[in-house]
Amino acid sequence: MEAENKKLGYTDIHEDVVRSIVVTGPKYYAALATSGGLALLCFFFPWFYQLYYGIGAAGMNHPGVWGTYLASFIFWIGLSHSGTLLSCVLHLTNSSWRKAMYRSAEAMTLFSLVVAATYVFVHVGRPWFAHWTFPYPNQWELWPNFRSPLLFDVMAIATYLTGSTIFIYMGSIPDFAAVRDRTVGWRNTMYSLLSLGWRGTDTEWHRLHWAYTFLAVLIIPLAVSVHSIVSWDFAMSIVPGLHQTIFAPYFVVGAIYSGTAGIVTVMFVLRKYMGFEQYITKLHFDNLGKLLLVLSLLWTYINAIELFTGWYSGTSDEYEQLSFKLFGFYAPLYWEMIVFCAAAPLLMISKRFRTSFVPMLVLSIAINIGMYTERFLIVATSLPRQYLPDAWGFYSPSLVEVSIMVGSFAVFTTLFLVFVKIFPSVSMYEVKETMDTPKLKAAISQAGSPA
Amino acid sequence: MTNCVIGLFHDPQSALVAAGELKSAGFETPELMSPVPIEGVEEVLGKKKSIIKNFTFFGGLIGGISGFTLAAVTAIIYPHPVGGRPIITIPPYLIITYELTILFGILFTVLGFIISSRLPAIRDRIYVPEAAVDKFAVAVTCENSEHRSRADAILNGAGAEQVRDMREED
Amino acid sequence: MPKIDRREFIKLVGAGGVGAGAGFMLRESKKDPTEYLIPYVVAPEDFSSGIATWYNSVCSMCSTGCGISVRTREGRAKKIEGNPSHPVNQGRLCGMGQAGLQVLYNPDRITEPLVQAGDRGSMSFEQITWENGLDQLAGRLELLRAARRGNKVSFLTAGVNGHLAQLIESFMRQLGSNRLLHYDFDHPHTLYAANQKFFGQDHLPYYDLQNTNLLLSFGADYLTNWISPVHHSIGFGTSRQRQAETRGRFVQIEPRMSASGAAADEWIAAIPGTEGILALGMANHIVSQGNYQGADRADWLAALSDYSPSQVAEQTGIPERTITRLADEFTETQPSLAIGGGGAANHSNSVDTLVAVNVLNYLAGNVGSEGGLLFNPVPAGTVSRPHQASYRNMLELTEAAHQGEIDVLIINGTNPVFTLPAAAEFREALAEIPLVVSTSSFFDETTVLADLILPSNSYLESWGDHFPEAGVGFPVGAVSQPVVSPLYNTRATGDIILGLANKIGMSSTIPWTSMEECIKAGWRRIYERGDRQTLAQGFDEFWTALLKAGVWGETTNGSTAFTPDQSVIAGVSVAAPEFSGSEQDYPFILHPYLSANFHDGRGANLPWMQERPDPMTSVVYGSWVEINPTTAVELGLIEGDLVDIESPQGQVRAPVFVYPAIMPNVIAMPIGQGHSEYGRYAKDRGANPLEILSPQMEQITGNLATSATRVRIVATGSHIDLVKTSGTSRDLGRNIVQTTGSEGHEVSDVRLNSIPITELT
Amino acid sequence: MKISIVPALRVLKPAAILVLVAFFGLGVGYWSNATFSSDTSPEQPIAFSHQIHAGENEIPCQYCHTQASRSPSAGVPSVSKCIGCHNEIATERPQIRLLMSYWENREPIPWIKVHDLPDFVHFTHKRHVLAEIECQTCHGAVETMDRIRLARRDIDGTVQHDQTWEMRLCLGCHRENEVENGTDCWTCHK
Amino acid sequence: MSLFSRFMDGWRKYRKPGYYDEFDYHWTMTVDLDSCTGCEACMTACQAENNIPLVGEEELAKGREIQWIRIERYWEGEYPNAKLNFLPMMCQHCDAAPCETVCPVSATYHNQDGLNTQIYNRCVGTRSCAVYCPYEVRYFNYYNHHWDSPLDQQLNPDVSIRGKGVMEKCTFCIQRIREAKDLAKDDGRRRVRDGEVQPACVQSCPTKALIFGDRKDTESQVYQSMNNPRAYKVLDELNTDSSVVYLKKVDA
Repeated sequence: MEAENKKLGYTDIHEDVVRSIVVTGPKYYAALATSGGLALLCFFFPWFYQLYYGIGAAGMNHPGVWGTYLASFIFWIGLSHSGTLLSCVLHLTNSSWRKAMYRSAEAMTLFSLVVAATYVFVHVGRPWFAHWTFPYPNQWELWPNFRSPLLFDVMAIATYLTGSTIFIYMGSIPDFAAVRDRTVGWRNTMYSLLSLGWRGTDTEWHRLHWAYTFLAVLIIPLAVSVHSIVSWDFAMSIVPGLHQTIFAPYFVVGAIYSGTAGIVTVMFVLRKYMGFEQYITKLHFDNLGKLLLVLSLLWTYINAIELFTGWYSGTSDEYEQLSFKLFGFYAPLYWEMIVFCAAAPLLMISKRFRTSFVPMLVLSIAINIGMYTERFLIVATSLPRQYLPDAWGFYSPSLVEVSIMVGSFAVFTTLFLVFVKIFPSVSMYEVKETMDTPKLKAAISQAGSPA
Repeated sequence: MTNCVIGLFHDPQSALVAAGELKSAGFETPELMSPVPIEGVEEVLGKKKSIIKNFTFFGGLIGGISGFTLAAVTAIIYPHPVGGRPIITIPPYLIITYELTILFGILFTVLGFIISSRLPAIRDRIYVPEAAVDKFAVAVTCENSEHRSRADAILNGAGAEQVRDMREED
Repeated sequence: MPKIDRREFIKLVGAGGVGAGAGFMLRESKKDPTEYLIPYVVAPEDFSSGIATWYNSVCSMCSTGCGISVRTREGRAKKIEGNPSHPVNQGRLCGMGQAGLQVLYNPDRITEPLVQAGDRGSMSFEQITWENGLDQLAGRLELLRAARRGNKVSFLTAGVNGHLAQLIESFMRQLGSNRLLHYDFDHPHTLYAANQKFFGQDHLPYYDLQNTNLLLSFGADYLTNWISPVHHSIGFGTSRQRQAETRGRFVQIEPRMSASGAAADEWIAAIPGTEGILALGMANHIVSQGNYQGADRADWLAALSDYSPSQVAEQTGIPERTITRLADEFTETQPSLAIGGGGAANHSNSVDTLVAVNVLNYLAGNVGSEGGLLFNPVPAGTVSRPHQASYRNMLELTEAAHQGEIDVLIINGTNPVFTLPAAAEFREALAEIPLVVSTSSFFDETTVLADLILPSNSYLESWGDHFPEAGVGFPVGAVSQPVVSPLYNTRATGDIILGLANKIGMSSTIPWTSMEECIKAGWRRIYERGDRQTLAQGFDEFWTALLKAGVWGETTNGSTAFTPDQSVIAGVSVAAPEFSGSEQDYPFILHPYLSANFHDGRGANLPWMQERPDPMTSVVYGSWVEINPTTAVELGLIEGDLVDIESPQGQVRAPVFVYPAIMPNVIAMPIGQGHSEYGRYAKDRGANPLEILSPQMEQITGNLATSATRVRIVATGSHIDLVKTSGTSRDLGRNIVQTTGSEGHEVSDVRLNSIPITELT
Repeated sequence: MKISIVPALRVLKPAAILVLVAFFGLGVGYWSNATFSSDTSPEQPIAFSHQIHAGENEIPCQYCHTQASRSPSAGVPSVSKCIGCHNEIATERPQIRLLMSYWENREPIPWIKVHDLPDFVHFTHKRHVLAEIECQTCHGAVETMDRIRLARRDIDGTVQHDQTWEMRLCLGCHRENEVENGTDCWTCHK
Repeated sequence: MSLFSRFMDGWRKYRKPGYYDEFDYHWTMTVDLDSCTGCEACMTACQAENNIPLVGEEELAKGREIQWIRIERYWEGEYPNAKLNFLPMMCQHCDAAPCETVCPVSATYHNQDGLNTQIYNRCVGTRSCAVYCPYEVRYFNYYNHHWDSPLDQQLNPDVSIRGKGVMEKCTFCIQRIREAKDLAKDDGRRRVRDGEVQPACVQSCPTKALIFGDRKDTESQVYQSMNNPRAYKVLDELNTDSSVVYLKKVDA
């Protein structure tokens, strides 16, 4: 990246970031309006209708009691697995290339988690009682059932949400401080509160460094546990096709996989439309590409294992379930998933591919489509085909479900758009760290000094 | 601080040098302000100890214990037999324990940070806006004019771009 | 804050106000609506809120007449269960019987007397008072009676039973009309005829399934709708739950597997209509093998000479060894029993077929022996037998109508427009009749064509009694009492007739003012006739005890020895079945069968029955055509393909259901759907196979040969998803329903011990 | 120059105050509804006084609520029951005249339900009466009420007025007396 | 009872598995597949007793039937040797019920009578129990059902009506069990006699294929029946330890 950053000084980045926050063109408002409107139209209206009518508005039925809502839930949880986790790992291994991109990656984590959390409420039959799943004293003297995988979920996601929020916030305190001085009016107020009166003294830096490191250390195992737990919603059941010991690692890998792909997408967008060409560079895409390649291979492997064990078991239950998945009604989706998530990523073997932006964008989106399909298939192909053939059924999503699924992306976008106007979407101080201008000058001055 | 002298530097090294000289000149430990963490502060101004790790550790401990007790006690005071398992079922409760360990760990770490870094700043403190952008500031308190002139000398000597002193009023 | 300026103050007030409003509404939204406690003005003595009261009565959903006890709470019927002390159903009850509640609470009931304002069929009815309605009818009847032309009145009723039947009879006699017809689609005319012909008895014997060790059922779906299904089910269960060595064995011979076929140990497909021939083939084997050693063996040999198993095998399509094996089993296993019904009893040669079945029973020595076929004593009360109208009688009625010999037609509880084939032209006949009166409480196909509707109560609201005709080996009678007060402005059929009788002035012979009196009087007669010792002291005690138990019976041993005479033996023979429609134009034989859910269609307006999956196919809310898998492949049809079933008489459209247990050249359709009226749940749903039946009759009885119609299948090319609750009805080697050889079979200590029914408590 | 977050806080102060006021208002509104607007002692069609009947004349509860000991529901006395006494007693009082008018028109009296449980709670009076639990334990001191009002005896024994019943009351009592299956949900929720 | 004593109580009672043995009853049902004729009288009885809603054709087409007890059909062989076996399937009230462990709010748990409960008013509607149940006998209310008046007059006041978003399933007619216990108390008996309580399906079964009773009473019919050599449990390999025992069909 020296290539780009040679000419850049501290002030430039400062200017760029501040501009990215303060200066907002009509394009931005247009984007915000569209995504906001879409969110309202496709997510909230259908949801309210469902609240009024009941889950019947969705396409779920007797054997297939879980549907796209759960698939989307897992998808979003998965998406959330890139940012914080990745940036933690990279922070601990302090690899410098992380620094330009991790802020937005963490933001992605945060917002996909928020969307996932909303999906919990969309999914349950009586959302107005969903708070019963939290442990709080009440007059019935009733408490949640801590033996339930779903309760693990509640706990894990709550923790993860808190964790990532705090993580992203702490990381950006110095930047808030920096922006604070350059803004006036309500922004100034907001930032001076957010920055807690940060001054950048050596002590503050020291404390921040350690706190940040400890958080990173805590969040890595958390992130891993979260998706393992999500996978247990399925794996702890005895439904053929869901009852799989491989599921926890499978989900974790899948999660990081889709998450990383998500980052690539976001990187591209930031780079293109927020004018961070100099900070988000080929290097990032290259490294992310390598990571994606590894993940895709892992994912493919586990997928194969799943099929193999299913086939090897030789029981009719597993058999029927597999054959339905591979050759049944939803077979096209399955093979689409294989192409997108197992075959296509192999392109990234070539550096030329990895370092060219548009193809990477396309691929990253393809991967996420494939990953969504995976989650959908898990729900749609196993539940309707369980032990008692007479009770077999068929699940297909209803219009409401589809539109809520689409809408959730709009919600995510909206949140992200708001984010880029509040948070410095590139971590200034860490990018500054990677710059060498002052050091050079220092060397010169020392050379020139008599002492 | 009664009033103090601030030297603005263009690069961390010279700022460090200045800080070091001030310290050795018998001033009380000067304060550096920088847009980025400076490597090697500790060599110059002496080691810093952080109590955050203790917060994290005990937070985690408390979280773990409270997590398990929460699960166990609530399960027993209104027993709902489930799946033929004992009411206190260790494996699932360990997961709850695990999650709460981390949650409390995180929360206490934040607490530790807040306390040890003396943030948020309620009382006014000296501040140099440039230090948030691209300058490196060294602030040192001085009781009297004689001190001040010496500090000036040292700072300038270390190649400060600018030396300003700060009094109560501003 | 130091000092508040005006704008500040307003802001604060605003905020507070908004908050307060929100809080108020929040609390308001959490309130429940006010509820009221409405007490009785005068509390009835047998009522107390929150406590269930049980009333014993009689089920009238089909002609069997099981005893029911109805659970009521706060004066509303909540549940129907079998009456444990009733010997027919012994506390058990079929689904349709339990769905009787939905007859009572059906949203489509007729609530008021109505008169047709527009022309017939235009559903423009106007409300009238009972007085008015009865006057209209009574006036008409009185004129005819006065003019000695009472015979122009025809009373067409469902197979009512007991004293109501008596009442109607005497009413018609008073009118001077002999046009009293009891019409039930499923009435086993041929069975009666066969018994008459062979045993010389004009009522049904008691088929002792409970004690038999081998049941040979020629097409009789005895578990679903043959004569007394619940009683047979109890028998079936008992015989199945006996010790291993004597565990009952059940063999079913029919072209399409019925529920009984599924329950049977062996299911054999015989070409429709050849069941009788098969029976004779077995008889021939029995006699020729010397397993029958009666004095008249020679006659039998002669009579059965041309039914050697080999010949029979050709005609029936059943391998010879199967025939001989069955024949041997039938004689070796004792007691054994052969019954005939269903398709076998509704064919061109049915009487002979059923005679052949009786022959089997005779030759195996099952007649009059326990576990075989016992003769019922004459039922205690009146039964509707003599007036039962066969298809031929109905044709005569329509004919008479066309001749203008019918002025008034009173229809009670039967729906001939639906159950008669279109070829009978009953609908047209109705048009010829000046006054059509219906007492139905539903707008069924017949009732909508009526001029005057005098809606009758549901059976749960009215008095009545029933003497189960199939019987249980001894005389039994049951009283049905109203369990709830009538929901609407309707009257019991009996009361309607009594009302008419009073208006016309028959009080000399029909003295009663209410059905209750009439019933009570009838039972007084029974009481005085029966032997008093076993019964209560005094009629009133008897009566209260009767109402409490809901049933009465006396144990008499009515079984008689029997030997057929020469002529009967000589006359034993079964002609080949005749079908309408040529084989090449109409390659398939249509096999319509009574649906388990709707019986002959009367159940189609009960949502429970509509939603209950069909026992064999799990289809809900519709009808279908059952086709053999190979046939389906040949025709390139899959489940859900819409096809037209065409007979010489017309066509119906229904989706295909590929049915693993039906003969390749036979297609089956359930009766009961395809209503054009009859309430929101039944209307315009499915298809009615009866429409396209050819008007072919069994010659002796004039019974409609329902399974003698040939049809062809024409694919329409369109496809629908058949609504059914079953997913894949094959256990894919998962061993879900496990089976074991009979040796592993042991008693599961269950005995069928019905409460001794003469103790009335 | 110097820095702290205080100025920022100052800026936010008015807004914060507004929010606080609004929340306070919320509380007030809720409370006022609970106290003034929610009618826990509604006007009954006939001003029947438990104080007179159960209190002064000491008529036992089950004299009128006859089914309490044998049925899930205590049962509201039929009009004829009232008439049973009141065609002699206090016939000239206006309220009794009103009662009479109901009786003569053969109309039931539309009493308004005060003590109400959700539909998914299947409480049975029978067991509780047979267990010799005072009616007042749940219904409060009815004999002191001129007009019947919503009341309950709280776990600590104090009579609470205008309080709806809560599950903890049932549970508390069931636990104290160690009722068989007393804490099994299916005991009341079926 | 104080919190502490409650704690100690629970601890003493439920510390180790196998505490089900100390429960008062262990209601059990046996289904004689050899006698079941698939007549579905049980289904109607159940519908009438337990206020099971009418779903309607469209919803049934979507596969949203509600049948606390259903008859499963399994064809064997092809024409002319085709056979049809019926399997009544209702909640198996497993002692090791997968559905219980997964409910986050303990709306379904194992109660003192060895029954697998379903508390409608506690249900949140995650539907996870239906996923975990291998017998697929849990049915979800996808919307508010209604009864065309006056059909609603038939509804059983002893059973709650389930609103939208609530899971429901066979309860072994808990209302009848409670009533029987009530009467037993009136007679001053501690236990319910065998045969005193019969779920609607058992009561109506014309072939007496269903037997219901308390397994702990070794005199009871059901105890005899479940010790029949033909006894087996459906999907026993899943170790759900169900309380519904099936008697093998005999093919002679």
